[in-house]
Amino acid sequence: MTKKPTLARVSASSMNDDIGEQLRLRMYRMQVEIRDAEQRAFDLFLQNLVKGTSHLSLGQEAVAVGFACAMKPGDLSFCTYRGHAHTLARGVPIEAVLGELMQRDNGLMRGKGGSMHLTSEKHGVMGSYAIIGAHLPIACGAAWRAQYKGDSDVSVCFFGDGTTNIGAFHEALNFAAVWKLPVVFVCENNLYMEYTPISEVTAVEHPAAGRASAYGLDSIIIDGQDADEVYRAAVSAYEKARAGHGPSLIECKTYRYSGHSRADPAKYRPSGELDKWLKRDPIKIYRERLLQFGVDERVVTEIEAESKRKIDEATEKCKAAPMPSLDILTTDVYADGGWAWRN
Amino acid sequence: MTKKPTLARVSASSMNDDIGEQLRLRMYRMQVEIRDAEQRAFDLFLQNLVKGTSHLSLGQEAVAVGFACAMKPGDLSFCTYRGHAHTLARGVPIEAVLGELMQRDNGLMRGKGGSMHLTSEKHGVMGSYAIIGAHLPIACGAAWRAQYKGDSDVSVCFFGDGTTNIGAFHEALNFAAVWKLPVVFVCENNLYMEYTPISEVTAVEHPAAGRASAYGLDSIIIDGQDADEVYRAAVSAYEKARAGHGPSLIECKTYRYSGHSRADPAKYRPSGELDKWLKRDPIKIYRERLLQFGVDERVVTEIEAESKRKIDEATEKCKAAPMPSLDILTTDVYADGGWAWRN
Amino acid sequence: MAELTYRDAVVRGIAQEMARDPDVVFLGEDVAKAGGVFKATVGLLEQFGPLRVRDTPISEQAILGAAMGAAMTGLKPIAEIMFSDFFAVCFDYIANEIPKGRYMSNGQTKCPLVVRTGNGGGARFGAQHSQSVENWCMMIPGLKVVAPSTPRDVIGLLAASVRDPDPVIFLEHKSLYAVKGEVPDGEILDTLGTASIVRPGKDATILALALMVPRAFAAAEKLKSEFGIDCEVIDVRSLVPLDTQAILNSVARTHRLFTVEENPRLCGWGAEIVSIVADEAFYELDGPPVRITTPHIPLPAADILEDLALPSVDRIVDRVRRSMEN
Amino acid sequence: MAELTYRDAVVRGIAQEMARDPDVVFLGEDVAKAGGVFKATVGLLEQFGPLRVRDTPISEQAILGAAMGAAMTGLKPIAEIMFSDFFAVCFDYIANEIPKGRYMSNGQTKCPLVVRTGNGGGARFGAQHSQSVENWCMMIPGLKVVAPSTPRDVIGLLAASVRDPDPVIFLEHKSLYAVKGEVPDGEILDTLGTASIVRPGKDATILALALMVPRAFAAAEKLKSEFGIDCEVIDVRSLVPLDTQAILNSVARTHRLFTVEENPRLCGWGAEIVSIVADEAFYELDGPPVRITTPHIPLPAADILEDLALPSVDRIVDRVRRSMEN
Ligand SMILES: Cc1ncc(C[n+]2csc(CCOP(=O)(O)OP(=O)(O)O)c2C)c(N)n1
Ligand SMILES: Cc1ncc(C[n+]2csc(CCOP(=O)(O)OP(=O)(O)O)c2C)c(N)n1
Ligand SMILES: [Mg+2]
Ligand SMILES: [Mg+2]
Repeated sequence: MTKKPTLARVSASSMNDDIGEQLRLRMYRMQVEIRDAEQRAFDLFLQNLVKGTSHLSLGQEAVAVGFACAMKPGDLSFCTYRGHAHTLARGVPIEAVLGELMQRDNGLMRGKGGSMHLTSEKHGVMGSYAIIGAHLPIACGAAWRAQYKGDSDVSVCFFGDGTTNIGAFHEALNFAAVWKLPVVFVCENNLYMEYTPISEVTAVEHPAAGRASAYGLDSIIIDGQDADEVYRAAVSAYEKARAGHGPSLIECKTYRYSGHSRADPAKYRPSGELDKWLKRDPIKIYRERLLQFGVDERVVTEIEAESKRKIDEATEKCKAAPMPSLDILTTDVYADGGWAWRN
Repeated sequence: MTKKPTLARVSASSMNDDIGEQLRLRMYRMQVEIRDAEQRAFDLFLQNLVKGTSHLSLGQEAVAVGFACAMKPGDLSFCTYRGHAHTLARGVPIEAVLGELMQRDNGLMRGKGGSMHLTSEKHGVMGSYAIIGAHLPIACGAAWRAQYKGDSDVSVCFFGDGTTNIGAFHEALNFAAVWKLPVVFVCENNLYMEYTPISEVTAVEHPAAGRASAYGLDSIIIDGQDADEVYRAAVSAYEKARAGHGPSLIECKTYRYSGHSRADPAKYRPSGELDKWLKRDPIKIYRERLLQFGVDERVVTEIEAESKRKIDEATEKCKAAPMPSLDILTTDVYADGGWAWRN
Repeated sequence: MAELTYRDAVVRGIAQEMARDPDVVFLGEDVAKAGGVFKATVGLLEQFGPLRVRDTPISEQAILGAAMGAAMTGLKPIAEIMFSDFFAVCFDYIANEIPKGRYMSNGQTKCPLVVRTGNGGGARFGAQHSQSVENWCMMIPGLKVVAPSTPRDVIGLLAASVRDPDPVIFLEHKSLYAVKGEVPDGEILDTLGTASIVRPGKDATILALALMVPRAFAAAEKLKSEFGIDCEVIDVRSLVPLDTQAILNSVARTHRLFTVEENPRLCGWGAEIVSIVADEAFYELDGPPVRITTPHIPLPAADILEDLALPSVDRIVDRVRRSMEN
Repeated sequence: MAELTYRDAVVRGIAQEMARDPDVVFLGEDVAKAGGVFKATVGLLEQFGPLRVRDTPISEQAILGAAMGAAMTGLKPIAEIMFSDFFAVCFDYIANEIPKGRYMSNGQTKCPLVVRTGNGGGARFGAQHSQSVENWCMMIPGLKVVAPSTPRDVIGLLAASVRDPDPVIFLEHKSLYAVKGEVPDGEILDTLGTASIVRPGKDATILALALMVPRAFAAAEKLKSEFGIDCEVIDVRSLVPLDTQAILNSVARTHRLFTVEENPRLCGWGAEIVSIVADEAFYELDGPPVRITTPHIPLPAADILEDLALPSVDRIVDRVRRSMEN
């Protein structure tokens, strides 16, 4: 690769900026781990060890990592079916995520939810929602609780470009703005809904940012391939939210390398488009930046190797894990742990 | 009355403008008839002859009349529960409307729909919808048919300020814009949803116009108390639609004099607000303009007297009309005229 | 003891729970300043302030979504959906989100909230403001569904619903708001999943809900006095959890079953209960179990038509009598 | 005769009707260029062009609303809602708008449209992409509801649905898309409201729909060969209109009734039919009518759990056998 991405052209001296080395290494590690974990998930599909559907974020890692790393413990993430990256970025163990995809008893929800519904309450991952737009109002509610109780946490809600055209988007944005809720709406604009280009079905060029003014919000568009830029946008939105100044809507320009879901070979993409985006790969950008900053390449390589080890280990554990026991079929429908709707 | 409304300050010479005398007299007559018919409906409530609920547009007549009079035969109106004015403005006989409110056999739908669902297919009144926002997508569909078939009619969809915050509004506007449909969305901003001021629940100052850019549309705000201004805005939106240039969204500033519905004494309004708006009464404005234009006051008075006669006559007919026959309870559920869901 | 309207019982029930628990919050359209379109929330804003009693935009998805998010993270929201017909514009929350989160997360998340709504016909509001949607809710796994018929039950069951750790759909009947009833002083707390026998009888069991309870009762009195048929009338009160035992026990005594339902006929709660009884108490039944329902049509607006559509005292009497004669 | 998959039958059914009538138009998410997420609409764009086959935004309310407005004014739209679970985000159109306009207008307006959707479980998609929502539709007055189980029925019933003057909900089963069946050449047109006896039998009647039909059939074969119980299996095919006569006739011959339903238990179509039979054919029944259903829970994602939830051949065999032994 010869032509360097613009945003990586920074001088080594700026390493000790608002982000700093430690956090940068953490963000790199996280991006690499997410990439590796999702690639492993893809391999496991091919071996028929991951069942059902699955939606990867290959190429979109910087968004997940930038927003997650800017969060404080107690901040809440609301994700979609395309939620592996966001879930892992909050520190949920890879084993638990892969286990869920493989429908094992060690899965995050023991196979009851599946890949589209990853939830880890104790990590602040308040669910992954598979009905387009549904979680935007739900995130408002969590933010309302924080506002009402005087809690300082922020609710962060991730969704795609296609989601901006559904009714719940509109209701949530207006509601959050009117109530000045501490919620941050993050649109990952990866150019496509499932297989249809977002531009063919949307009245404005920027599906989220072009709607911000309809809710009295600033129009914010960021480069979703650069974790630093994402991180900074996140910090400022979270600060605004915690200060009681209400919601933000942030549109991240990004791209998914694979198809929409397991079933999709992504043939609808114009030729050359993927290659263009691969040149702006977030991990590549970030790796180069670390090296430019003077980080020893061995440190970077060790992070990469460690990630591979972690994933391998998690994979083995999942392969060895038992299937869920059948008696959980009817547990946890109600709070008493059971499902009795009658006496 | 001493202070004349600004918009009525026109010279007599401009009577023969794009609108002209004949149409102006028609618009005056229509406003007066609608006012009288609705006031009669209110009296009939008090006599318990109108049952169920009912939502009057007293004060909003100019919007209904301006948009209706700019329509061509074949153009389609989609109304809300607050739809008496729009229905009458399309030429539906007063008797049929009052009859429906009074649940008589001569009612527009023989009592099956009631005041909130006035429909007169042959007048182009394609229904009044009582679920907020529901008819916006439906109007899109009618417009899609016109586009697909090469029909030249326009679909016109009326709704209130409060309706701009529901999901269906957003979906319809985006859909209409993307498909460039010949549909005109008319927001009657009367400052309130039921009892709550729109400003307390809306993120932008102008609930419709402030959202137009989110759909790539022009932001249009008009004075809804001036039938001429309304008419001109309607003509230009219809022309745009017929020319294949897509939808318009028009926000009309207006006010309802009575409560939201029969049950509402409208105590939530700040004192003086109603009086301020009464000074800008659309019928008063229009009457003065006619006189300024040199229309003989006797012509105007005769229109007013004739309206009263018509309403009285319709009222008597409705009072004399029988109740619907009980056998219509189960007719017209399905196209075969019946309701059989089984053999 | 005080005599209270069903409407005022709603206010008292909400107030009782809000006073008890600061985590109980309340939101809906026109509910705060205006006190609700049915005047069933008058005074709550004054008593509990604008942070706990909140007016919303016309955004039913946002209302239920926000209630859910708040419930998941520690509050106990009561959300009002003005008319139950509007469940259709926020049905994703009712059918897919609120009831499924706990299960999908394998018990990690909770959703203790109450959705209150004005349900049912009789107000001449026409097909989009008069529906009885108890079956829309009962058919969804993970919900609880309650429908009180008296002011006392309003308070007791509302309190039980608010304190319940699961999401509860609380169906208030629009045509009962003005009805009065005796209500004891002090805190009232009832139990979900308990039916109540409002009239004991030995010849047949009549099950009813909400507005149909007083009608079934009146019909039973008439059946007794005019035809000597002694019916047991049970107010089902709670569809989920369902007090199946009370129903089966009654049928075991009377050997005949009638259900009086306001929801349109197909796939109603009557069908569910008839099917349970037909399966589990088949040999107890001395004759066909009969559902008395609103016909399977949209509701008309005109009073004489609407009255004809909803099960009436006379229709119940007639149907039970004819069936018992065979 | 050709062998066709259920998926290809959908394409052929739509194409047959679009070729016949230029007023038939088709819209949905990812249906045109991409040919649908289930590849059940591949080639339609090429055959009928971008004016008749249209991709939409992710706006289910706009999709169904637009279909309704177009139907009211002269077109015959086919709208796709990708997964039937998403009916919840556009339920106002399904429950309040599409089915009620004709009645409320006293017959002035019409609404001839078809809503096609992928329904049912078995694909390990979890609780929000696997539901069987036939009862969500059957309970709404004014709709017709169809659910084919074979490629041939897909075409014939789809054609009947498109030509029907009323709105039809057309439930395609996701787990049947890959299944093959014999399909005659030329135009196929079937009749709504007709059940079909897929296996005659004399000891008991088993009613099933969509994916449950092959399972009920296999169970019947097993019941016969292993236990000598000879079951009549009826594919209900159409819930509204319901072929009640075919069902009552069968029960009059076999005197026992079983329903095999994929929708969660409460207020399902099984309850409706059991209640009809219990009321109208009470004295024909030799034993309790039994519903075999998915338990009343959200659906799990894991294959072994989902398989346990949906009625299986073994569960049907077991339940029928035990019931017939008593
Ligand atoms: C209400 C609803 N409609 C349709 C779908 C099917 N669906 C799943 S993902 C998807 C595309 C979403 O696109 P976008 O919001 O851009 O997110 P991305 O998948 O690109 O991350 C669609 C249409 C759904 N899950 N829910
Ligand atoms: C989905 C839905 N939510 C709530 C209502 C109850 N409702 C009827 S009219 C109304 C206010 C509408 O306000 P607006 O759109 O400004 O119209 P206006 O009545 O002022 O003409 C509300 C909340 C409804 N009919 N439908
Ligand atoms: Mg996308
Ligand atoms: Mg208004």
